[in-house]
Amino acid sequence: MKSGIQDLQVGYFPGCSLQGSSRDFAESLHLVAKALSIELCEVPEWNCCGASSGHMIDHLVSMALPINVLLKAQKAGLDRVMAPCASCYNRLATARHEIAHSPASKAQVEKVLQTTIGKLPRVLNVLELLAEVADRIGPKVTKKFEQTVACYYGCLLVRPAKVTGFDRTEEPVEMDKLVAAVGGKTIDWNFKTECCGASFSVSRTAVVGRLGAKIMNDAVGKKAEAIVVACPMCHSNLDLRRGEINQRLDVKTDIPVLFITQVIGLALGLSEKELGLGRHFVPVAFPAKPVAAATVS
Amino acid sequence: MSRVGVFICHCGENIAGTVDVAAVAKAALDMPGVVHAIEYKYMCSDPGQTMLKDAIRDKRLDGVVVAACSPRMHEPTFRRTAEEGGINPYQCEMANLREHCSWVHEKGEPTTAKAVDLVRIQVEKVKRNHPLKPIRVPITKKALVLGGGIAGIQAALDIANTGSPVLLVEKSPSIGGHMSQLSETFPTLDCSQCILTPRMVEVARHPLITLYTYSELEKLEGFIGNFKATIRKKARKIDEKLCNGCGVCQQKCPVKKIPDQFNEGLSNRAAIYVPFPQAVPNKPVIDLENCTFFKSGKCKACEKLCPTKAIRFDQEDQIEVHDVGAVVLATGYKTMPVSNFSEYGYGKYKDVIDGMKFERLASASGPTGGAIKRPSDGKTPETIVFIACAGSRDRLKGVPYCSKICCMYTAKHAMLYQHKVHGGKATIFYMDIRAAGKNYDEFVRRAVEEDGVKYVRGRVSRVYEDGGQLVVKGVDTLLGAEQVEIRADMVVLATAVQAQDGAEELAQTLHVSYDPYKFFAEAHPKLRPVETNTAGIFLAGACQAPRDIPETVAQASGAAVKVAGLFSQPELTREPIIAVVDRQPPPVFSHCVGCFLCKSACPYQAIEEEPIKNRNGDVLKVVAKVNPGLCQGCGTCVSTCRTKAIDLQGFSNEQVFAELMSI
Amino acid sequence: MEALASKAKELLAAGTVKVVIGYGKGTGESRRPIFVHAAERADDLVVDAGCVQNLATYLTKSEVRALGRMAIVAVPSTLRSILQLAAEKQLREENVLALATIDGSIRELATFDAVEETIATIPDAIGEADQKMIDKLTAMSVSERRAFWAGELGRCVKCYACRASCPMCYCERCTMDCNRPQWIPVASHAIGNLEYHMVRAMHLAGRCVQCGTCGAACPVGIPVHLLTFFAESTVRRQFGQKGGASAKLDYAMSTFKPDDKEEFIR
Amino acid sequence: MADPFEPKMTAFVCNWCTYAGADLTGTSRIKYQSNVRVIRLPCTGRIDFMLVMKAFSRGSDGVIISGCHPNDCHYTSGNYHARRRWMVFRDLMDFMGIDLRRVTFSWVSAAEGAKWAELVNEATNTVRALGPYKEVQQLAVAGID
Repeated sequence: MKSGIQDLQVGYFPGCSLQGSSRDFAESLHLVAKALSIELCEVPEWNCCGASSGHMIDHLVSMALPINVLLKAQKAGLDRVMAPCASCYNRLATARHEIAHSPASKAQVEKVLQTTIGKLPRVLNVLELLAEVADRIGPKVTKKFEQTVACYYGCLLVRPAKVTGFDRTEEPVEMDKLVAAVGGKTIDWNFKTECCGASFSVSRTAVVGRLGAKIMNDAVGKKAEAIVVACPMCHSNLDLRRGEINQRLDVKTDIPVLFITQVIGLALGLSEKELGLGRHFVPVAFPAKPVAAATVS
Repeated sequence: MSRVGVFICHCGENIAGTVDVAAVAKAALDMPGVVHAIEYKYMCSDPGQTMLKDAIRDKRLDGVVVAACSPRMHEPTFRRTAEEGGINPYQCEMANLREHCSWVHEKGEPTTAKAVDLVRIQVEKVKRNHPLKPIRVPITKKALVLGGGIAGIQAALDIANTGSPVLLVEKSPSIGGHMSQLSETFPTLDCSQCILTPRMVEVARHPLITLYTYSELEKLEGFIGNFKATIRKKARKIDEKLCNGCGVCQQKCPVKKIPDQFNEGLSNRAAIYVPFPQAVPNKPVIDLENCTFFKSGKCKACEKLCPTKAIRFDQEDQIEVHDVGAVVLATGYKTMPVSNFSEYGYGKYKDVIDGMKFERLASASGPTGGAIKRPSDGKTPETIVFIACAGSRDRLKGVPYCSKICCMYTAKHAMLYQHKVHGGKATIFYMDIRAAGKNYDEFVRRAVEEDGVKYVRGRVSRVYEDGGQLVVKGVDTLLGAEQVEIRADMVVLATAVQAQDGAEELAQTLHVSYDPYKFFAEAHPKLRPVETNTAGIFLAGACQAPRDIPETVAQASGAAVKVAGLFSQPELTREPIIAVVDRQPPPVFSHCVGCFLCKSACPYQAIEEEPIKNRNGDVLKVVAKVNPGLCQGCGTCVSTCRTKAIDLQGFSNEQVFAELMSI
Repeated sequence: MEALASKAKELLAAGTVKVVIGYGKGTGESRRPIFVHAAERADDLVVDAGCVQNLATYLTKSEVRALGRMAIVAVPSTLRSILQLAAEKQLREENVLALATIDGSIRELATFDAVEETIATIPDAIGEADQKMIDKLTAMSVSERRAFWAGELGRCVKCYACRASCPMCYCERCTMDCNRPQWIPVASHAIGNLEYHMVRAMHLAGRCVQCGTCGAACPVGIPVHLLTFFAESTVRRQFGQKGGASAKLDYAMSTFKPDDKEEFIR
Repeated sequence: MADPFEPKMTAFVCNWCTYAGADLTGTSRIKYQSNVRVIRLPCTGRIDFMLVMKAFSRGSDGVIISGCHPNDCHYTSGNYHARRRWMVFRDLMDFMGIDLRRVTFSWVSAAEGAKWAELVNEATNTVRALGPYKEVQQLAVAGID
């Protein structure tokens, strides 16, 4: 096949967000995946990952649901499952970890699912997957993403370390590397992994406002022209709830919030519309600077 | 026909709880050669040992198997008992029913079956034991102390005061160690240097102590009582005899901007320098990386200006070899490096410092003369935050253990701060307060009650800068688990105590064992805390585990007594576990054919050539001979010998073979 | 052949040596060891393709030694044996004189250095047939190899001819004769035979001069020499040391390098 | 209905590292399978290759040999000599048809209590899967002793 890069196949668990609030994440993800010749194999008949309400209410449910997803993936012959939503990722990974380390929970879950659990597929987050194909990105960049951005990881991608085992818990860098790979600059700031309020996005917007304000304040204070995220909740909290946030700031902020997939998409020269940039509440616009559109001859 | 007695220990429930000891005793009675087998709650107890002694007498036993804990634990105990009972101590063997059986297997028939096997193995062995006599070797009554911190200083003085000479080796240019950097010491708040420097001077003056500063141990050969230590004296590039420590050289040295290690980089020093004013010896050393002459071949300012003409640019390292009888390891600790704390901005923000830096700030001899000024701009911090357990008890940081000293020195730091900065606000984030020790908890209470230090029970997630000020983000787990944010002028991390760099290599040079964190391992956690598993090598201070000053000093004195005890004997008796070459009546003389392939296999050059002569003195045959003074009993020669002419006492071919055949 | 005879005459007549160990006519084409004490018997000595046995075995026999200084007709492997025996302090320079038969000519080698120089020039690869056989065996599966050796060693009658013919098996008391403990059952049965040949190979690893005399000596034709060849080959491959190269001891099994391979150790 | 096969495992260990490590396994109460019988020697240098062969002919189904890591040897170099001996002996055993999966070589230090437990379990499981070592045991009974 062209460019000699083998097609990379990986299991794909969309979860609810990517079909609802964060359709733009899904759209950009699929476009970028295609461009980087990654085949996303959706887990057949997937169910809820057991996040938010699930693990607030009942531990067993919050275990059984994600394990059921992984079992289906395994049945479909997938050895790895990528969950773009940080919350889905965290649920799947946590459940997998607990099954692996507590025979008791394993037995319990096996009982309710009426099956025996063998070797479950590995769980990846979107950054892990992209980092894996980082070397494919560089050569495909047609339009350098020449912005200075704040990479915001939130809490669920890197914590708890023993479950995720991904990147540096306190000082993650994978997203920064990806941004750099498409020509962007990243700021050294302090709220990389702070909480954004997650699912309070809907229920307790005041909390989101308070937490978000801190995040935006630091990012803008350190001259970020955009915030880059890899989590639907981070995105909606900082984008959808910008009003709430700005109420708590003396200096109102208007910098856009992009998914890492959208950033890469832009650099690969994909259409802003198809990347779903139009769906944002805070319009995606950058301070005017000579954006040299690379002429491909 | 041997008469073996088997004594099975319950070790309370430790063994009896898992192994059916009665069944083991019964099975033992059926083993050929066993004439007596009993079980008892605690064999190592006095009544237990008496039982053993009586049995030896009454049942006329000639061999004893004690089935109890690991021989590494109680073999000496029971061998002594056997001797008191009237048989040769080496007619006693131990079957390890605890560490190797009851503690590692589930209760049940297979476990008991294994216990029986373990007993049988030892029965078969002991039947083939021969009475052995301990080996006598001379002792070199001179001690080597590695490390010139308070541990090494104390040990050296205590040993020297018993009348034995000591070599004190310190890798840096002066003795004193970490303690010389401390400001004041808990729980009494007396000035560290005030109590330490007299000791340092005493060491320098002591007629029996030879000081090797700026020196390192290269090699240690030999064994207890008879070590050979190779010491490298690094070249100071000055003639210590001529130098009078006037200090002109450091004043005149053109290179002045080198971060001063003693002040933890809070001040600068010259390229030729004495680490600190009270240094012992008070002689400078030239830092080759930074000296202009060694970099560019020009300068020599110090040489020109030295009033006593003591500078020696051509001075070389010197190697010295010394015979010593005992070694005390006192190489101390280090604290966790900067790179491990990105979340606290340690190394990123000037005003986030570690405990040792704070000691220098608070020290009257420090760069600020004891005034608490923050590194960035020299302002006095009005609010200061201390973070205890920075790295300690944190698996992610690879340090699951408690660093032990931080609770106390952090309380001390906060207290000193409150004393020096009136109206200042000090907050301490902590997990637990571990203030076990004489007057320790009282000390912490004082910090809280009298000096108004604020203790917040919770972890800090992040320290970041906001508008030029540090913000400490943490949680208070006691008051409604609230998130707390403190805007601080300075942050002090109580960084974890870790094993000294190069500890592992040193342990390997000395053949002492070490734990997963590279702290040197004591021979027994409770009963032999200052000994290592290598006879004649002892431990003092934080090289074994995190320790505070009182503990370190106590342990150093303990180690010193062990050394003194060793030196108090006229000669050394060593385990007779050594190789011997067989001797036969003429005309064979020995099964050894004198090929001497064993010679190069011996790690101790213990194998010598012995010519066997007839009356007229002409050589009939040359055979191998083991020097019992040198042989350490590894047995490598035994398995190299084709004719089986060499055998190892205590682990003879016959014994091992019988053990194997009994399984 | 005349050259050898005259050299032997000269040596014996002059009393330089008391005995010449060499080859004489055996039944048919075979050649057998002979011990020439007097110049007039020197013509019994034979040199031809039939002279293959490694006579070095006799250099350590007390009966022969008792005669006085020995000259020995030496094929390359004999020269190697001399060096190895010297390294193991079993032979002194003044006790032996080698008459090396190299491509027809006779070379008198009075010193170990001379022997070393000579041997250095001669390739010491094992015979093609033997190498083929070893390759064939190593290509087999473990169980096939076990079957092969079970079959071969099953025929062993423990006559110890292999031991007796080996110049390196000079021990006065062999492990086999050691009975406290009785490491290896005396009787010739399956396990004992396996253990015996294993021990023999191990004891020769790093010392074997690869003359193959042990194999040739076996009355029932077991290729026992393949075992010692194989063990020796491991030593050469892994440690780059070998038996019979020098009169100075360099025994692979009692020396080591800290970075020796250890991929098989967990 | 015969009992399920339980392998007979024999371990030759050095006193200073592996034996001490096994003691640590005990003091840390880490459980492992009880098939193994340990024979304690001062040093791996003392482990005669013949012991391994004898263990098999005596009826062991598997053998474990363990000592100090390189550099850690209490006797400085006993383990280095042992390592060479093992290297040659392994090749020879293989050449003579001994199943090397039944022989486990390892370094277990005095601090590696957990490793000892793992080692024993893994070796025991491997051998259990292989079944009794009939091939050699039959040879032994075929004999006269």
